[in-house]
Amino acid sequence: MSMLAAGRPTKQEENLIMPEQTANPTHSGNRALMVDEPLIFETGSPDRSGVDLPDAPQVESRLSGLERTSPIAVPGLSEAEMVRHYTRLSRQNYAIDVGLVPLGSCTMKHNPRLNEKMARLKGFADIHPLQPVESVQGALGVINELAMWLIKLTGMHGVAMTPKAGAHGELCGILCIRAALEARGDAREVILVPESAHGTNPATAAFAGYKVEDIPANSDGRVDLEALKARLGPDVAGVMITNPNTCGLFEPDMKAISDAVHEAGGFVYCDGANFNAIVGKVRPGDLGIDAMHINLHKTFSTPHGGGGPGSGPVVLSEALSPYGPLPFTARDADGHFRLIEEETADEDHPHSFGRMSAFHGQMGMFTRALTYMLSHGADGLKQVAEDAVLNANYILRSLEDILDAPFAHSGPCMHEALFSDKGFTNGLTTLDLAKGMIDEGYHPMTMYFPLVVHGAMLVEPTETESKAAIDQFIGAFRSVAERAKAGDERLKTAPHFAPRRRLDETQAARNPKLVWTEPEEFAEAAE
Amino acid sequence: MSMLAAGRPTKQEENLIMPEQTANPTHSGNRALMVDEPLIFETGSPDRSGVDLPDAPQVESRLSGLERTSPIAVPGLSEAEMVRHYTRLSRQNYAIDVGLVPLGSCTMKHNPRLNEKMARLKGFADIHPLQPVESVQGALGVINELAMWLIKLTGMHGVAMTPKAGAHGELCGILCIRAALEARGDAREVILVPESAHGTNPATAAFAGYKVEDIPANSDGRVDLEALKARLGPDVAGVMITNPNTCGLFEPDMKAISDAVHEAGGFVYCDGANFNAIVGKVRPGDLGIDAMHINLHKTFSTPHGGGGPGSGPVVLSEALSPYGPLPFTARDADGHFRLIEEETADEDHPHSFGRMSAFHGQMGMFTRALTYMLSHGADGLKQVAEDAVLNANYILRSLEDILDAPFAHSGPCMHEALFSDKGFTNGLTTLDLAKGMIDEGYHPMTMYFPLVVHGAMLVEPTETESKAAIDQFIGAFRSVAERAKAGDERLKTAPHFAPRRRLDETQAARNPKLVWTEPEEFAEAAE
Amino acid sequence: MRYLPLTPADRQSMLATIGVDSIDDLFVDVPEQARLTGPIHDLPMHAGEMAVEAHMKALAKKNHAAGDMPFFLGAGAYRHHVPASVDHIIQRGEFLTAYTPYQPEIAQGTLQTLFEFQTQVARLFGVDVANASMYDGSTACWEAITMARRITKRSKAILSSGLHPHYVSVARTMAKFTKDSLAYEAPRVDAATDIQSLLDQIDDETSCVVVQYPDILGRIADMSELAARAKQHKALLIAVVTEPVALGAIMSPGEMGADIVVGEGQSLGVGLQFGGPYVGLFGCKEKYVRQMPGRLCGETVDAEGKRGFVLTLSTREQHIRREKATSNICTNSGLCALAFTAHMTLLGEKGLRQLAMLNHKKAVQTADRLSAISGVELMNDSFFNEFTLVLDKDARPIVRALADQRILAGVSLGRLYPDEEPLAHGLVVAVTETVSDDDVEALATALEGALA
Amino acid sequence: MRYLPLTPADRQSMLATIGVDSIDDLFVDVPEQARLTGPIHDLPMHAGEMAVEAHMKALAKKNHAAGDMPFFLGAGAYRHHVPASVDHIIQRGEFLTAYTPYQPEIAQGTLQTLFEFQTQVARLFGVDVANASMYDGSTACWEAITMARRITKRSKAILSSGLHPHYVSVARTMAKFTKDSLAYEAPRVDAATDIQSLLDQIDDETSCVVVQYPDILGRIADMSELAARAKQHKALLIAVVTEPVALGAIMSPGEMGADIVVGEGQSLGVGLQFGGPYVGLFGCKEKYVRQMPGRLCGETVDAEGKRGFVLTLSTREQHIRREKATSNICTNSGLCALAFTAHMTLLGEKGLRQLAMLNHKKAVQTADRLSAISGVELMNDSFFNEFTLVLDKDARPIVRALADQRILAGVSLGRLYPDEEPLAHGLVVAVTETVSDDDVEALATALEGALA
Ligand SMILES: Cc1ncc(COP(=O)(O)O)c(C=O)c1O
Ligand SMILES: Cc1ncc(COP(=O)(O)O)c(C=O)c1O
Repeated sequence: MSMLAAGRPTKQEENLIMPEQTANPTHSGNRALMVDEPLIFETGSPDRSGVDLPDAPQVESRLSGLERTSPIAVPGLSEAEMVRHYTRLSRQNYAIDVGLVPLGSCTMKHNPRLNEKMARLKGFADIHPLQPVESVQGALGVINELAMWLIKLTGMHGVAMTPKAGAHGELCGILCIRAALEARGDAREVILVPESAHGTNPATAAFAGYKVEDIPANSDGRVDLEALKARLGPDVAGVMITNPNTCGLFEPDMKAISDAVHEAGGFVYCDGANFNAIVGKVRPGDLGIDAMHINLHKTFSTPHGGGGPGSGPVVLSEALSPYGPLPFTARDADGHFRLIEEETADEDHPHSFGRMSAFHGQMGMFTRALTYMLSHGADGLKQVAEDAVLNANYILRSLEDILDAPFAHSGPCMHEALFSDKGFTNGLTTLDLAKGMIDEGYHPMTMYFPLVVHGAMLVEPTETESKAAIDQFIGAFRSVAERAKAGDERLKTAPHFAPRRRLDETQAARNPKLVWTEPEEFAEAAE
Repeated sequence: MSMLAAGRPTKQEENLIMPEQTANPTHSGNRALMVDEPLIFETGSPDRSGVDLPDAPQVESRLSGLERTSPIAVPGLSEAEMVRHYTRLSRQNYAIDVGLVPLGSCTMKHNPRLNEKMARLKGFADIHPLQPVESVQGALGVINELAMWLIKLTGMHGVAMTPKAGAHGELCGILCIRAALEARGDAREVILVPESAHGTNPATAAFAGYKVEDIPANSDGRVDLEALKARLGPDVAGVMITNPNTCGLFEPDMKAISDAVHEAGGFVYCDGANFNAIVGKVRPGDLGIDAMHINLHKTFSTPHGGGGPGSGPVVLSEALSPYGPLPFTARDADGHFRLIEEETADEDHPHSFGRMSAFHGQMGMFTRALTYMLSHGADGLKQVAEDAVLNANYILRSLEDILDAPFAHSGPCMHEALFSDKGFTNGLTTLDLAKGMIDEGYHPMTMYFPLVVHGAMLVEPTETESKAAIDQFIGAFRSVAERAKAGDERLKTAPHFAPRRRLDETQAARNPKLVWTEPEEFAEAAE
Repeated sequence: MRYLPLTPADRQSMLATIGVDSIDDLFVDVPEQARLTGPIHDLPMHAGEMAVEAHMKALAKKNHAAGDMPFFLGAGAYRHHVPASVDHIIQRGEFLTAYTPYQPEIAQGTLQTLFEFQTQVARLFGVDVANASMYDGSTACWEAITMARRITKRSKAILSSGLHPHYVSVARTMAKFTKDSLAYEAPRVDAATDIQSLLDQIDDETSCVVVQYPDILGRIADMSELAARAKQHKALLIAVVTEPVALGAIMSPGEMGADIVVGEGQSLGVGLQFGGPYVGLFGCKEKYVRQMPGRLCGETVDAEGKRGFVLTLSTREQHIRREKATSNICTNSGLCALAFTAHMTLLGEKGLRQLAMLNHKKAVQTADRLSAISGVELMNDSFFNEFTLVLDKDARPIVRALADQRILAGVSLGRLYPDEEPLAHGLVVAVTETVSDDDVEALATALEGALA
Repeated sequence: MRYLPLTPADRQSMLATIGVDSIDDLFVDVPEQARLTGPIHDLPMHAGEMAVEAHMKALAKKNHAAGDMPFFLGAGAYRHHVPASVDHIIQRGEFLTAYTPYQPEIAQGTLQTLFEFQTQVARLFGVDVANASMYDGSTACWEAITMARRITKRSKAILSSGLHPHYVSVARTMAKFTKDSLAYEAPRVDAATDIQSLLDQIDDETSCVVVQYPDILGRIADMSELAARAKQHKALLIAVVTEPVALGAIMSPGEMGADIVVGEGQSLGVGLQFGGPYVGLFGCKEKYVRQMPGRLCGETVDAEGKRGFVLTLSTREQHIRREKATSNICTNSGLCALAFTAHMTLLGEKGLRQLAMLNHKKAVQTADRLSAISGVELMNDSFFNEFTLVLDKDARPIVRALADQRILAGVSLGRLYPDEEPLAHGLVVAVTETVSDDDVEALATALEGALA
């Protein structure tokens, strides 16, 4: 809980008024290394370019008279300007490389640079999805090897590799369930989803044409087994349960839940976003689960990239495997790989529900995830789960005296610690604490999720944070929490030191400006 | 001279007291994205590591009893921590990618990313300097092709490729001169260097065993031809002249100077650090020069890397070429490349003064520079010089009304504009203006160089800055200059917004702490 | 292990702070019988960088990299030269390792980039607005169909025969479950597209017509009439662009009246990558914005009045609206969108137009060269950088045979439409700026050989 | 042109502001006859990325990359595995494109890194202080000799026969002009080093003794006695380390009493790069610090009392002291120093020791395997990761022949000492962690073949 050794002022000025960066005291509007950057539409021009191309051959065009004559109006920059523009913008971002990103449910762990290097090998980066299979045996080999890892780590029967993110994986799993039910002529209509679930769960069920109903939770933050049992029946296609759940707790009754659902003729979908807590420690297959997506961009360290891309392979039980999507990779006894697509599906995979994206899934993420798995090995992955859980419990126990921790009484958490803003005064909320953490040099925790806890703060440190980093984080968190409890007015206007103060989200939504348009004055002047 | 379009506050608070970042108003000491970072010695530990290595084979060691048993005491970090540590540190740097670095004499132009990619091709990056020549024909080809470009661009006779930076190139040139003189039994002892020269010029001459004497300048900031002629004589081995010179001016009498020196039996060394101003426009070979180094890390865009590495090939006249260093590359008629080293030097290059570094020079810079040359071509390089000179003159003329420009009257400048702090009030100096520019989001210009101008400010924008970027720079510069002339007290304590306020250089030198040592308290506690 | 900073001593002291004896005390909620004791069997143990790199390189070597041989594949994924600076930018840790920009004060880098991306896409497509990306073109296409259903409250979509068959498959997969009806049939080998037939099919039950432009066989047709007809029937025109570079040369779908334009953005910045990750582009008319799927970045101001950007209109999205959301998408293709935008910013209008014409003219040259071979006929009378050849033999075995000779000749229609006998002789050949004259000659020679 | 942002319109308006008509008006100071009119003849015109990349790749392909074949070269440049994260760090624009940190308020990133570098080097070498880098090991070695001259005011240096012959050449080149006297003779093929002979040579005129450790033939010898003897005569012991990884296994020169330790840092972080850029390491005892060449980074505080770093003691340097400077060096090897430091930080003491022992034990194994071949004898009784084999034939043609078989077998002494007949059978073989058992077998088999 010590402060940083560097940068501590030798003369302490405790009662100093906090200097806000309320104005631009410089001519340029910049503040030394904090440089504001205009939009490319303001600096670039349609006749500038950062590429040099050879002249086109002198032949007649064959565009059937559809030549684009009107302006496209996308500005260009020289390479020098382009690099500086995006470098400057990048410097306004927080990211794992900059510091702790303790976003609960997001598993923001270190993204190893070897992964990046391997994904860029030309044999992976520069191959076309429709090349003849003989020319992409290595790529199919990667998919197959990764599939094997996922199956062994989860103890499941099969795996669908094409889903492009977690939500797409959920869709895959739900479609498998639906296909399996339809195959037996059972047109069930309801999927049960707990209120604590991630928004993608109900959205996916609806996207696949299901009605969504709630699963009640008990006071420990877990599924209420008896209430669930009571709701099960011939209309229930399945349940979607997150385990470890979004309160950061393991569902101890998981096996009993699965048994009950199966008994009622339904299937069990598990949201595996939180697999990082149990990888190498527990196999979902041993808990009766039928389908579970795995966010490679969480547990298996592929970068989040400011919003994606992700990858969401879905492991499947024996009952659901026949319904998985096309295309997929099969390994012959002689080590040769085949690609199963529509053409041979009738023979090889007759019950598939079909294709869910154009090609073979997120190859660029597969190479990264496989690199990560090979690096850690079975022993390292087990250590990952243990360290992730250790770090989270350490935070939970270090802060439960100052922050309300709604489920801390019920035992240890898994990979994330849940707190709430109960006890904050002067109208301060989770949001204010979050913005205060920004000033402290941290990315805030997940706010207001799960919905079941009022003012929720979900803190997931991951295993790649050192004890020193976590101690500093705890120190800062404690300090801001103390201020929130004391009702410190200045938290309401935090952050004070970020590239921007609080942004007006209401105005953004009320009067959406989603694309840049020439300012009136300019537009007129140009006429 | 407009402000940035983005980031302009809509409510102007003109008379607001400038908020200094005098203290750490946060618990952590951080200020949002401005994160302070301790030393690895404070966070790492000798038993942590960011590498995994296979076990060593089980064999006896043969270290003749010299095993290292005492602690090495170099701390390790996990990869996650290492990446974050250096990422955070990098964010405390200014650089071309962040903004304009108008350092006169330094030619801080954009470093193209294709250069970086080409330098990393395994065929260049992963070859050993002592591989058999048949296995490195491509590498020798790069050296030869680059040499050809340099010769044609300068109109000289030969080129020595091994020097490792500009100063090393100077040494190479001076040694050639000395070897040439000694070959004719002429033991001259003096090198003439103008006061305006870069410090490496006199230092090099001295390092090579010469006495250094001054060349007088005229009031236009140029070599005083008549005074120089008067000083020439049998003791003068040569002159070192910078052209364009360090005041940013072309030496119009260069040819006459060369002729005079040659007539007096001496040689002409030209410091080519400023070649960017004339590349493709003027060939130094046409001016009678005998030797000139070229900083590939200036004119030819190889990155400066926070201080190096550089590369300083030296073009040579016919008279000096025989004395150039070993090893070098020769191209046979059939396109095969030979390496001339000590072994065959007696035949191939009998007058060489010898080897000046272990291997073949800065190969990693050669690949970058050649990539740059091929990208620009002869036409593009000419444009480089023109745009560099245009940008500099634009700055000169945009600021000469507010800042003293000592040689502006004598005509256009070349690639850099020279100003001075004449007219600043209240004790403010060039240093204060420089620090004020930091707050404005700019790297300062070169300060107090050349020495011939009191309070010199040397501004070199380079050709890779856009007009908009230069206009913004001029606006900021003007604003700070106005404050300096008005005697604005707050400039004395600038920068206010950088990661650090002014640093105490006197203390650093008086009581040098050049390596980290365990703080006393810790050291005791550990006992 | 190199990515794990905790030392054994750290772990001990942390357990002590927590107040438990061992790590297993933290896993008490896991039923005894489900807890694994040792590392999972049958999987390798941890390995150093060198060993992992060797393993991955061995796999990579088993693939024919496009850059190592003449290469002519397209059909929804195009090989363009990506400038080195684009990769530099997407490797910036602040972009690469950032989360979704839910905390806008420290995510202006990502947000401003998305705003630039949205504007570029909207302008390229000729529509009012665009979102912050979808997974890829195929999923964006299905999302557009569901969006049209929400807007028109009708569930009958007409898919052009020129739509990429994989996109059709994806739509069919979903439609099976959502009970949307999809009218579609496979394309015919003909220089003319199916515009006329589409015009005839539109009626008052139609929710949308989905047309690929240029289409899977490389053909380009004016969609203006289709847009007008759709409008008459209060149906929407959805245009699908799988090769955005084309829009540097040909009119945008928006200019022709398309209501929604979706596409695959992989051509710019992203690379081939065996099919993913790619980046779905999604634009539409302003009036439909509240029915759009996916994230949207919008302009606003901060507490000091400075311009800034935020994710907005999130009441459309799953994390707010849950089962009522317009889509279930959460993670999208952020970093690919950045790559797209960086590449587009390097190009600018001028560069994009040059690039497009270079592609087109090279394709024209290549088409002429190849169709001069006996046994080869050019189907298209118009095309951008991709055209269909009709061979006098089955194309598929020829493509395979040429691959063995290290020539990647194109995509056979037999691969795309295995069940369509009449298409078996078709070969779709794409020609981008990366194709050299030597490559064309190599292909021509090999084709001559294969057809002789 | 892609790197040049000015448009023709920009240029016109700027010329107008300046008040001239044409760009040539800005070049008036250049005498008419020296002004070129068109682009220089005989050089190509500008070219796009694709074309340039193709050109450079074609050149790169003409080299045998070490990673593509069994590789055993050392002799002053070693092939070690550089972790991927090191290259990521040195590609950060803020490091890559920064200038020398003369404005410390906005250069703390570079400065703190240099401070870490200096500390790591000093600790590795076992000396008090180190500088911020030199060009390479060979130039650092000469700088050390001149520094000893300045300290002792004597100009007679004794160079060990085990010093890298290229380092000797560099010193000789300079000494010719500075009139320093250098005592040196070529090494002998013998398990024993020349320590005894060096001890005998030291006298009261000696400024320094320069000893490489491990030496060019791979031998390791205790320098303690030499240090003591030098001290007696008020001469300095300069140790030269060309393979810093060795110091993870063997005692540091500082521990043995060396006054100045210099070396080549390329082994860590930098890579082979055909010989450059490399990074010269330079450390010494505290008392000599004001005689050191090159830049030094030192700790201080800012106006608020916060710790910070600056370049310091610059009164030693050319930009302040001009002809009285300790050296003419200006630009050094900053980015390579960063790479060194990042790699060393990943290793830490634990990793460095492991790496060193891995190198050593692999070398032992390899030495045994190769010396089992008939016609091959192992010269060394001690070595780190490099040893000398004596073949029963000239080694040089064998190395060339093996290269043609795509095996890079080592450095022949004939290459290093072309004029020394007695060394012609010597082959210096280096074995690092990058060498696999298969590589060793391939070399053994090929050597057997060549010697049969
Ligand atoms: C619990 C949970 N489920 C599902 C998802 C959705 O995954 P994705 O964003 O990859 O679609 C997330 C990710 O945010 C999550 O946290
Ligand atoms: C005019 C001049 N000469 C010489 C040099 C020395 O070059 P280098 O730093 O590459 O040794 C410089 C660079 O700073 C310079 O500006």
